[in-house]
Amino acid sequence: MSGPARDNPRSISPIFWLLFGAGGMVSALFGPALILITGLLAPTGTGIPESFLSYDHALAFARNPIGKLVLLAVIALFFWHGAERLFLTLKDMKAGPSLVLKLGTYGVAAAVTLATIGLLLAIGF
Amino acid sequence: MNESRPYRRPQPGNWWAKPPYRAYTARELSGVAVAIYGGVLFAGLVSLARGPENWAGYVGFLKSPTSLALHVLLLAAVVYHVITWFQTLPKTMPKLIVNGEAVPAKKITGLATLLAGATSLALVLVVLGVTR
Amino acid sequence: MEIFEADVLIIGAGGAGLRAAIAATLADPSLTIALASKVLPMRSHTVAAEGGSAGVIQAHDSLENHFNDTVHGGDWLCEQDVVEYFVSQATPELIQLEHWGCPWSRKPDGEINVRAFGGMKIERTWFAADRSGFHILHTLFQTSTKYPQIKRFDEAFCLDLLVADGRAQGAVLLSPSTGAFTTILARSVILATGGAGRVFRQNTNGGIVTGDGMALAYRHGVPLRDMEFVQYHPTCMPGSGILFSEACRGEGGYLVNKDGYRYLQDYGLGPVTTTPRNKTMELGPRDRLSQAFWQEERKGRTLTTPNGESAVHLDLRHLGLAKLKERLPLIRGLAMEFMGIDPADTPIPVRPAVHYTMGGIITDIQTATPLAGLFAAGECSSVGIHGANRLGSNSLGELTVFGRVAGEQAVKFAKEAPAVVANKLVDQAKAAAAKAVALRDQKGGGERHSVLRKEMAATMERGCGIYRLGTEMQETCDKLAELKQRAKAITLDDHSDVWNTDWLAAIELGYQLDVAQAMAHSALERKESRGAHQRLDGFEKRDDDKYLAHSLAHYRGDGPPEISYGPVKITKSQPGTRAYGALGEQLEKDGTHA
Amino acid sequence: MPDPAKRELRILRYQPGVDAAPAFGTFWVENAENLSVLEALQSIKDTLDGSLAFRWSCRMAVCGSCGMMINGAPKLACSTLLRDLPPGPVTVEPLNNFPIERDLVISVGGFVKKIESIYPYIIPKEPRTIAQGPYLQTPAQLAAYESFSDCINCMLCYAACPQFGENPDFIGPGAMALLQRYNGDSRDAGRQKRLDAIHGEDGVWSCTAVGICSEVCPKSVDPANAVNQNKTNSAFDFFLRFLRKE
Ligand SMILES: Cc1cc2nc3c(=O)[nH]c(=O)nc-3n(C[C@H](O)[C@H](O)[C@H](O)COP(=O)(O)OP(=O)(O)OC[C@H]3O[C@@H](n4cnc5c(N)ncnc54)[C@H](O)[C@@H]3O)c2cc1C
Ligand code: SF4
Ligand code: F3S
Ligand code: FES
Repeated sequence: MSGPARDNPRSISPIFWLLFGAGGMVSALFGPALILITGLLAPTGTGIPESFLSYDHALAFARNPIGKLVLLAVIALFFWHGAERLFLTLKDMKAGPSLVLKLGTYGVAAAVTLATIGLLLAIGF
Repeated sequence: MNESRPYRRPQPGNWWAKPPYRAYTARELSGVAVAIYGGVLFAGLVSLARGPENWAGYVGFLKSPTSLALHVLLLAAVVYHVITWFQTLPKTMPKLIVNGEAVPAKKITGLATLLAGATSLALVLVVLGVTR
Repeated sequence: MEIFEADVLIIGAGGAGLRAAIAATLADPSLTIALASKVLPMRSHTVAAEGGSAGVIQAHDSLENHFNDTVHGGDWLCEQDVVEYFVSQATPELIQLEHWGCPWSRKPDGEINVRAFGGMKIERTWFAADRSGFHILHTLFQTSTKYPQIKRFDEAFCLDLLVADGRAQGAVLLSPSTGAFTTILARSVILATGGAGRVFRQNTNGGIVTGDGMALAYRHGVPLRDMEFVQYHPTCMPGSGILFSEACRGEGGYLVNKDGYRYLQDYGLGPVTTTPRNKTMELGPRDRLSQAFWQEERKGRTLTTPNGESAVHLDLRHLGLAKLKERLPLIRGLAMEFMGIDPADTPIPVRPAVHYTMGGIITDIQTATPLAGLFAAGECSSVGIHGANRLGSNSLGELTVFGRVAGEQAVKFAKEAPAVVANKLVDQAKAAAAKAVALRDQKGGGERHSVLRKEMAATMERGCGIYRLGTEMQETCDKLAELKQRAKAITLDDHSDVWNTDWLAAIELGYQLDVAQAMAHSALERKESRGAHQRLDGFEKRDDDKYLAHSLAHYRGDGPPEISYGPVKITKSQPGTRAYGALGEQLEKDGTHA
Repeated sequence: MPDPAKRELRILRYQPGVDAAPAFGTFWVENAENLSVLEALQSIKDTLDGSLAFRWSCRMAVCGSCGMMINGAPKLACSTLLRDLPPGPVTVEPLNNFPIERDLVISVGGFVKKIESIYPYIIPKEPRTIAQGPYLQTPAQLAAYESFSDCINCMLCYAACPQFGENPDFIGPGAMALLQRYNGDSRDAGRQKRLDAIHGEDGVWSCTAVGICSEVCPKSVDPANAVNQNKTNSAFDFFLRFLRKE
């Protein structure tokens, strides 16, 4: 009896949700390993040589097109993942007006994404 | 004739902090750890772009006890994220039918978690192997 | 008072009412169909039916078999032309439900699966696990939402029919959520209000099964037919009466007494077999099985449950966990949830409880009642297919076959009928509303209706039970007369209008007492034993000379009903011996019963 | 000395026009060991206070009428036995997140509208006549939607879902289970129509995958799957619609 399709504008949530999902999946599959490698094994030199964290090595990685893609994917998607979850939780907590919350979460993720692209381009090939 | 006057009981504002919703809130916040780690990497990228000195400072930070402690915490949070992520996975996909019966969610979660363990392990081993 | 004008009004949104509504709107999409129900449609008691619905589908089966099983099962008190029509339409209706999405259980190749049922010679019961009624009801309800012409009045309680110029032309409804009344004017009316099992103490029925429609028609002069025939289902939960479907036995369950003995073999239902054999042992008809229980109880061979009820054991252990999970998941769930018993490793205590009213509002094969413009379908009606005893899985089929007929016939009538006379009807509606309000507000003798209800249920169980005695039936009749008097002077705890369920229950009690009287008096008058009506006071035999006839109870206001008799339509099956087990097979071979 | 066979029930009462706000009333029921919460309420109504209002019918956990909060959790009163609850008083409240009409009776109209809004009927792929007989549907095809067809519309999932608590217009878990029941049916071709019905903020996008809906469901329907699976479907549809030719 009620016409569902009427008055039923399509939500743009899918955009954020898909980015969130992609970030969630990448972090679920590789997150623990990445943290272990870059945050614990490499800095302490456990099983990984000093040279791993050398400037040249890092720069070479960031200049490699595949390396660039990996960095972009990991940094941007991780931010989008966190942004979605933080936004929804803050909304649950009624922490502030929706627009402010959106700027503080999705806004940050978008800014970081753009910045990452900029930096990766600036670093050169 | 009286009109009916339904009474609305609002949901308490802090429902998210109370059981049974507390676990859900914790799950959501574990996702924020993922972004924090993304932030650590992003900081590295900024340092890298700024040149070797800046990078050295970044590496110095990574080696600091603060950073190590932070990463241990992040690791714990992300492992929680991994576990809950795959608990949610069966909800987001169509029912898997094998031999005419729906595969139980627990099984899907179990298999996917194992798979995630394997991919992470593989990545660590590859890095360890390549850098040796 | 709000007034709503419809072309066809349907009271009751269970299986029969919903099927009627869809049929009516398909018959003429330009008409407005009002569909009223005192609960949300999906709460209607059709939801509780477990076992399934009969319809011939296997190649080695035939309509004739279904006809014969039904007529024998009904102890020849069936309208045979109606049965013939019913069996021919049952399968098409089941296919229609399938097209509407009913999730029937399937064979591995995707074809419809069927199971065995009591009193049926060949497996022909379509089932959706053991939630058949649930799925039929939800399928019909959901399908009905496709048609905006069906204007639903959910949670609208019918107080009375509106009758003028000898014609039913609407009804007055009470909305529990506001206490407001609505008059529905319609050119034809269908009653589909379900059974009346709640007049008994232990029963398988939901709380809403209070015979409302039967009483409404009856009070307007429509006779109730064959009301003495009340079916006891042999396998119910002692105490609550919750049903364990006949499908338990169809799938191969055993009934054993306290000694672990399959006692049915002592009551003409043998020979004993380990796998289910149609029309034998546990797959005998319900009346016979319930009667065997009664005998066992007298012989002291039943067990006693913690709440003091006697019981026998329904043993499903040999079916194995896998089969129980696939075929009888609801049954297993009920046993575990309500009794803490897993039938996979423990037998379930069960006993008979009232299950179904074979009789009801008299209708012809077109579902028309003697009151012009009034039609009836489903358990509230007596269209004539069940006779003295209904076979399991014939009722769900009845809902769809005769629900459809009622919908179509009511449309036909509505299109030919003159316009309604609004003034007269609205006055009637106002009077009915005023009467209801008076009951709500009266300061009577202070007695609660719940007290009367308990006494009614107890006296019905005693006088109109599995076996009956003239003296006890007389006592029941007397008791009901007394209760009717006391009911006039009850006092409610609640005098408000919003969700005054105290009030609704008091009105329902009035309906129940009228229906109970029709049952008890019809029973007292039938001096023979047939189907579900078994006497032990010198009338143990069937008496075709005098009683191959339908009883008709006529409402006489405050006084007792008047009982008369009407003819039974016999076409191709002459009354024979109703036998099951080995004797049944022998007779069938000899051609003694068709 | 407290009688062990007696049990205290604290029931939230509300009568519109009389009470400004709901408040608890206390009742003691006899012989509590063998009673379900529903039977306890019935005995209170029959013997102590006939004005107590609650819905019930089948008393066998299949009609979906008797959902209420029992000790704070949404349950069917008829299949919750007092002896299975921890000792001490039992609190009984109307289902959370719904307007209370009276005592334990909540408004159901909004839920019914939601059900009606998602085309809850077969929109046939290939229409068939009765003479053509039933469609074929293998047990595997049945299993693909069977659990969703078991929903008894009891609304316990709505009482548990905090997002429905925040947004009463959210289509919610139960109606989504019904939607998936038809989308998953091999006889049906209405998927797109139904996806269009739920692509808004009040459709699937109000769900944050809390998942409690599935935990409280008395019939193991798994409505959280229905909602979140369709979040995936709706998300892909957001982009794929540009590729669809209409
Ligand atoms: C536990 C159980 C199991 C069963 N299993 C089977 C089985 O396996 N196979 C089989 O064939 N049969 C079975 N039956 C019998 C069968 O289910 C019923 O006979 C049938 O469902 C009745 O359907 P109905 O549409 O006539 O009435 P119901 O489904 O009872 O519907 C009655 C409708 O009338 C409405 N109503 C009543 N009074 C009023 C009023 N005063 N005002 C407004 N509305 C009113 C109600 O709200 C409801 O919508 C079973 C019965 C029970 C109790
Ligand atoms: S999904 Fe489960 S909890 Fe929700 S309405 Fe359906 S049966 Fe009830
Ligand atoms: S609890 Fe609510 S938020 Fe989604 S998963 Fe269930 S509908
Ligand atoms: S009374 Fe039907 S579900 Fe509880």
